[in-house]
Amino acid sequence: MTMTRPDNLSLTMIALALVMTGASSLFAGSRDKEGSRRDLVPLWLFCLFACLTALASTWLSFIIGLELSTLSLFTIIRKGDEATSRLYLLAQLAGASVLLFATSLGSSFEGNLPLGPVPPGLFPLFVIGLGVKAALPGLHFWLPRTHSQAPTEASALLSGYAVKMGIYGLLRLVGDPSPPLLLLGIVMALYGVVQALLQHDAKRLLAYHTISQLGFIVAALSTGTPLGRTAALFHIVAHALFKGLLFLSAGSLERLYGSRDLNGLGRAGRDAPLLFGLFLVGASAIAGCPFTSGYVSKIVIKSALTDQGQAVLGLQLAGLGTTLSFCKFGYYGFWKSSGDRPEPRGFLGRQAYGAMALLAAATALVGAGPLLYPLLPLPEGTLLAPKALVDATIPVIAGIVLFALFPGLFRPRHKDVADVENALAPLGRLLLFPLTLLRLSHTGRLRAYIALIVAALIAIFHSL
Amino acid sequence: MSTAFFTFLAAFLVVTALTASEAQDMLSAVIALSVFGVLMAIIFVILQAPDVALTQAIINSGLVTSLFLVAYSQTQKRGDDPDREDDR
Amino acid sequence: MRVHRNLQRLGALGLSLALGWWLWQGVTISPFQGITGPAARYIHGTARDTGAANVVAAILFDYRGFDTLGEASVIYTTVCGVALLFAKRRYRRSSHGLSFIVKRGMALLVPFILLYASSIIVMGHLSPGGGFQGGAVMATVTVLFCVIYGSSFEAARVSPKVKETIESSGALLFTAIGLIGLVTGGAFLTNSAAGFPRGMMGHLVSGGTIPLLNIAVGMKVGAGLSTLFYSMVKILEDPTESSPPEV
Amino acid sequence: MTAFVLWGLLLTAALGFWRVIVGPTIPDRIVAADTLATILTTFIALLAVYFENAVFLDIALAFAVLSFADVLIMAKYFEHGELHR
Amino acid sequence: MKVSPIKPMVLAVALFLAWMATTGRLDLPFLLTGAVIVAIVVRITWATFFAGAHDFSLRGKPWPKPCIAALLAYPLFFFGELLYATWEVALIALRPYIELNPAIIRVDSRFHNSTALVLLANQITLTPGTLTIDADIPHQGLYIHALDLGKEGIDGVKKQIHKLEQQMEELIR
Amino acid sequence: MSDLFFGLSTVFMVAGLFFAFASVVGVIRFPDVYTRLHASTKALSGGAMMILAGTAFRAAAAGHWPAMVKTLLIAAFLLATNPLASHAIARACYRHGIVPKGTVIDEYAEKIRGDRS
Amino acid sequence: MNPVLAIVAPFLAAFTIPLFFVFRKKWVGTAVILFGVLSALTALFVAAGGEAVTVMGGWQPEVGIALVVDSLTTAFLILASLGFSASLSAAAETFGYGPWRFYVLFFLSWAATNGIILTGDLFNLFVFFEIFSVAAYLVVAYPPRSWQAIEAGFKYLIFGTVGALFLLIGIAYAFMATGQLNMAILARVLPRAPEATLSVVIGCLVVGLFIKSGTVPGHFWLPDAHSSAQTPVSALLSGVFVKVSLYALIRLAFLLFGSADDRVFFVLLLFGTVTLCLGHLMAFQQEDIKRLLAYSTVAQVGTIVIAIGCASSGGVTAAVYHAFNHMAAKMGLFLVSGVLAEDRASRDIAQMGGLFRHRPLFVLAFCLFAASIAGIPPLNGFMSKWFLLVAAAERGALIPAAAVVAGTVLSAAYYLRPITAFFGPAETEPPHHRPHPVTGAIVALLALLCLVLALAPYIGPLKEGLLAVGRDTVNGARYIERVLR
Amino acid sequence: MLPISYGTAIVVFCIGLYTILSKRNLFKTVIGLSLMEGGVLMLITSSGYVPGGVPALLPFAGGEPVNPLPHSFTLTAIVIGAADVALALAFIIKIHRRYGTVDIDKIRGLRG
Repeated sequence: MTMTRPDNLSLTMIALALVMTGASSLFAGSRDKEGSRRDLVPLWLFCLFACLTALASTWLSFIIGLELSTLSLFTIIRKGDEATSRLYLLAQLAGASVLLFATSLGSSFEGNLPLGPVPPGLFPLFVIGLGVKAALPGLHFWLPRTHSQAPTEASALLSGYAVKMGIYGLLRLVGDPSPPLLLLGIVMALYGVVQALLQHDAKRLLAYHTISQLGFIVAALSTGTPLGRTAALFHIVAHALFKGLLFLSAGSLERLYGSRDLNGLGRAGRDAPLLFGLFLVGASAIAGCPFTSGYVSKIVIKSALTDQGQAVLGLQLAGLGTTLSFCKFGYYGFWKSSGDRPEPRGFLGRQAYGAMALLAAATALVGAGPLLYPLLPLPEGTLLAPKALVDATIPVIAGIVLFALFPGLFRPRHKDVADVENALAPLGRLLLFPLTLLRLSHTGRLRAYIALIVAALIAIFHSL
Repeated sequence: MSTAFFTFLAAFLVVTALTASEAQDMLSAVIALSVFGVLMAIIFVILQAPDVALTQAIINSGLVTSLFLVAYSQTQKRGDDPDREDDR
Repeated sequence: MRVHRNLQRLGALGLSLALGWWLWQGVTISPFQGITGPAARYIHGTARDTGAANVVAAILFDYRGFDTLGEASVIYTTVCGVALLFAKRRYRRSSHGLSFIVKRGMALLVPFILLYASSIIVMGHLSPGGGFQGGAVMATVTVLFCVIYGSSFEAARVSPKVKETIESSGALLFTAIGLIGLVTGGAFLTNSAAGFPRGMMGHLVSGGTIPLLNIAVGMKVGAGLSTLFYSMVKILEDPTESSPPEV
Repeated sequence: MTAFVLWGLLLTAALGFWRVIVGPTIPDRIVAADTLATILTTFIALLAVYFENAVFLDIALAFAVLSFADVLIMAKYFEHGELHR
Repeated sequence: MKVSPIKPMVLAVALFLAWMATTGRLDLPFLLTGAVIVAIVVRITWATFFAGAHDFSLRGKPWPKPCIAALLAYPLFFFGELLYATWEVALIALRPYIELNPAIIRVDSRFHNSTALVLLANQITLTPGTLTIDADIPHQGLYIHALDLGKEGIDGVKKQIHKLEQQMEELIR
Repeated sequence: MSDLFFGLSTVFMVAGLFFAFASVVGVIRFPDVYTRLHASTKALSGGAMMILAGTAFRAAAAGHWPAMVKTLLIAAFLLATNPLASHAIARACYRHGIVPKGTVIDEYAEKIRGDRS
Repeated sequence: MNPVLAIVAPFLAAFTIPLFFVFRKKWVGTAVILFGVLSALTALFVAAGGEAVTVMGGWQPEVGIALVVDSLTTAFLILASLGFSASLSAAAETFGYGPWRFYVLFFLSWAATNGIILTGDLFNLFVFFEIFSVAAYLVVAYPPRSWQAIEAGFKYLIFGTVGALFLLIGIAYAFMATGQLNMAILARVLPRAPEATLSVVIGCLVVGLFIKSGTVPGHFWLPDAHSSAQTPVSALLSGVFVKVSLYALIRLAFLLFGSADDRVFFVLLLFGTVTLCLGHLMAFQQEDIKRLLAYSTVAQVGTIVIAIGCASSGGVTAAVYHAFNHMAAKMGLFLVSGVLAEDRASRDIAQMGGLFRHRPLFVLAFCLFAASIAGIPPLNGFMSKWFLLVAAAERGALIPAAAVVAGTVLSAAYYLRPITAFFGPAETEPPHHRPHPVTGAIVALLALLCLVLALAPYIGPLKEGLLAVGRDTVNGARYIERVLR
Repeated sequence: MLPISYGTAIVVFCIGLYTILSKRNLFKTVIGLSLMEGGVLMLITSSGYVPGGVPALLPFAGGEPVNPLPHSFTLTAIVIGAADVALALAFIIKIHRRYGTVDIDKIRGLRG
């Protein structure tokens, strides 16, 4: 693997990886005593490989780090659900393979392709390869299922960091403005939100929000400007922190009540008010309430996209949806109480709260930092300008009002909503049918085999 | 050696080969094969290769034909002859 | 069914004809026909290099003796493998045979056939023939024993272990001669350069290692092929064998 | 002269092969094979005369020695249906 | 039973002559090698085929005593018979219509010696119109397939065989 | 002397060819196996002997005595093996149950029956 | 050290073992081990001795049979001796020394393998191929009690014989056109042959080697043989036997075909791609673990053929490197799956649940090897695949490269099935727990080899060696010059 | 004469191939193999023929000798082919013990 002297981007990613892994391992360690030590090993291995990835200087070593981290996450996800982990691994391998193929086209024995912009002919291939990692629309088929079925600490890491590695690659890849990518980002943001609104599984809902937020990031980085890149990076960090927090709180809910279905929850707000508070921090951040990290990052993104009015509009719409769905989550998950709700069965340790508190604190820090100090390359006072405040508040208010007006519209359903992943099984069967035919070709008939050989020989004669 | 003679010999060889290939009965195929071997040896003689002809003669009549017969006799206790026509 | 088979035949015919056509296209007759390349050396240098009268034997056992080692090893492998395939089987023994007339007639002929085989081996470097041919004739004698006198007879004459020993010794003899050449002449299977007598061409003692190698190959092939026959002729069904599912 | 005899022998052999092809029973074929072996042995001996090279007689000798072995094996098989009795 | 060294010597001499015929050379090395090989072959085969305990070996049976004059005259007779047989079969084969009266008959021989019987059987096969099918050695009977009985019937064939027998008796008196 | 041998060889060869041809015609035309065996054994032995004798004379004419001796050896081998082979075939046929066509008398059948019982 | 000793040592073993059996039955085991060590050491010494040319009988290369040691030869000699030693040890543990004939065949195939690798003569190549194949049919058919072994051996035999006939007819045409057999001289004079002759020579040789190596139209024997043979034999087949045929393909392709016609490499690319796809797709559907591994071998053969088809030094480097990697990993896989299948008395993947609890180390080794074969970074399989991809990209062979990349995902998918089963819940306790110390040690060594090979591109001498193999092989003129010096 | 020889060799080769491809009896398969082999042998031997040549036995009596090199190959190839045939027949015996048939289309235990 070829390393390089780290620049700020890499350092940020490394720091993020350390924080996320720390929080996840805290949360994982609190679960139960037996075997938890051994479970921590893959977590920290993941951290190590993630750091290596962030330090890579060529695409090849980037891919190696990527796959290694995929493998270590795979071992964690396996504990949640076997089939899901297989889907995750294969999807990631497929993405990495496309990436590898694209990289090999740009490399030679003398030198590997350096991590950075690539020849334009290879760009689509790279986008596809990284798109599987970063869950671009259509290539996101693995994400919702993986996020929801994985153990909570893995979900947090997945959403918080693993997906960001693909974004990191895109960040390195995109040097010039790329309108198609912008379009993709907007579509992603909207699609994620719409799907999230239709979910009833808490973690699945969060997973679709991940897609939506990734759409924000992709839209930001597709501008190719320094501001856009900064915005993307900032949103990476912010999203990692608050989404980690949200996943951990969803996981806590699951640990407490043994269910992730929003239909079956509703008294956590009174059973565990601290948890509710932490959740509210995360939710407000993701919804972009003023003075949270989400607020800052969205402002920066919008300012990076000032030229594209429609894009900003799309993002605003996505923000509206986000607010709506988190109202739904908060209401049905924590507040809507009725007599027959289940008693808490589990118990949240101090470590779990510590993990969430760590993330909440970090979120707050990230939110407060740019407000206090001019960290970001923005004109002075942009963050606190009334226009920005109004822009950020409109979707939030609108969302809350809408939710209050039409609560029935957003009631969690009892059925999963169709998505690309539902097409996987029929598609697989469709592909498997010719495979069975192929298997029939090995009939055990010696004469047919030899006839085939002779035919091949004649064909070779023809071609020579 | 005149070309016509050689041609006749070659045609004879091809006929024996065809017989070995097409004979319904396995034993007659083996007999045809042994005749084929002898004719090969004769052709080798005409091609001025006495060593090859001797080897072909000995290996063919001494080894291959006997082995065919041995193997054939070992496999005749049960089973059928698949190359017979079905309607027979 | 009938149609299907005819279609198969037609396909087979078509494939064979197509292949044959291509092969016929590839035949070259004029430019290199005849004596080119190493052949000239073989033809003109055999007398000087090896002292053997039979150029083919000189090529087989001297110039390209390594091929012959390989060829003998193919036989060795086959014999070993057939013995392995039919190993650990109770042999059916029988003293039935052909009629008395054939038995007695064969008894009178056997010494002559053995003598003929020996002469083929010994004269390998002077006339057509050599170790393989002689060995094969000897093996044919053993198969005739099996056929004419019944299998128990052959078993009584030469035990498998003796054959095994003869076969291995022949192979070892070949290798040893090669190694002598390596030690004294610098290369494996070196003939006259390693000090083997070249002799007078056309005499029995000529050709250096060639007669010795012929004898080695004769031992190997003769014993080996008779083992092969012997294994294949007498086998009995083994109840422990597994049978495949019905197709 | 020798060429004439060679032609004749070859035609004779070809005629004999007719019996191998059509021979209604297996022993007919065996008999024909025996016939062919003998004819072709003499054929090779004649070839030695034709080429005026005594070396080819060795091949005829080998045939004379071995062709009868084949016929014996065939006869044995035909008599017993198996060879190892 | 003590084996007389003379009997193997007969075989050895025959083999040595055959050796000289196959090699076609009369050099000293060839003769020496021939002697060695002949010795080996005799050593291998004698015990089994000529003095062994098998029913087909010659052990314990009296050897025929050849008579030199008859030995020289016999080939002429033999080849004459062979030629006649050939001629006869050729005539039958080339006749426009083939009409045959084949028969299988038993002929009792006077020979007690089994080798002689075998020789006779082979001889019969090569003589006109007859072909040995089987031999009943203990009872000295031969089963003979006659191509064409002709006018004289079985007796003609038997007469022919006995003539042959007589000829051979002179040979090995 | 040499001319005489040459002439003799020609005569023998042609005669042998005739006999060989006749024997093959016999093999083709005769009605059943046993009669065919007659043709194959006798006529062919005779024919082969004659051709080989012709060869031997030719060798002698060329003064190549080893070749002549070898030819005689071939002839001897043929002569020794041919009756054995045809005897074996005939016996095998009979034991296998192929009945001779149109036989007037069959004394062997009784023996076979006796052997079987 | 004279290269011929690498061939003679196993031959001596094969010829002597029967004598030991006849005279000193108790020494057979010792003799087998001693001869095994001797043969391996001889081959390694020859490999270490550097480049050499020796001619049998002390003639000129044109007249006699030349043995040539160059870098490609060295690489494959090392591969063969590693593979044969590993398989011999495993066989000695599995079978004991009772079936001494098996060891005779084993040593014969070893000698023939070394012969194929060393020889510089086309016909001699054929002869050694024949010994090698005959021994291979028979070791596949050992023990001859199971019907699978017999059927697989027979099918292999028919295939191999047809392949040998094609090889022979190719050699015959080459000889007919030139009158030469030495490969170096042929490389010079063969391009002057007429077009049609050349295409017959190339086509027949290529198809013959396809059959021997298990490339697509001739791959049908391979899964049958691999899945029916005993474990050490399967390991040997996959690890060495297939590679040897590929060695011959590399040698002939660059010496005889390459200078003549570039289209042959297109053919190689085409058939390699088809082989790769077919192997992966068929392996995807197997229930029998050894059959799965066998089809995976087919796919890897396709990979190597693609690498050869790249027709560049990088391609050859990738091919040799991949051959080594596949040898290490696939031998390990076969040995491990043999042990695991023995525990469950079944080769069905579905029956293999919960083996991780009983044989954790073996299962972990299986995972390592599987990851290596599938090409998970940073293991050796990934490295060679990267080399191959770069070579293919340089050649412009995009579709084969894409197929290779897609194969990674497929192979991960089908290797995940047994791995999932191993880690899954146990159905029954294993009936008996036989320790496999020798197999375990070999597996450990192979795993170590995998790791070392993974580092090869970062270890200077090894990397240089690999690149040198590619350079020397592609440069046919250098070979010719060295042989005919 | 040479073109006829080559042509015959190829025709015999193709007959062998046809036999393998079209016949179901295993013995026919082996017969086909040996026919193919015969074709190849004839091809090789013909390639060494010189019109009017004499056998390559010293001293060359009355003419130019033919090329002895292909003869030595043919010898080797004959022996190897015979070994292959022997092995194939042994396998056929074994197969018949298991499957009770020599029909190639019924020997299909290994599939898929």
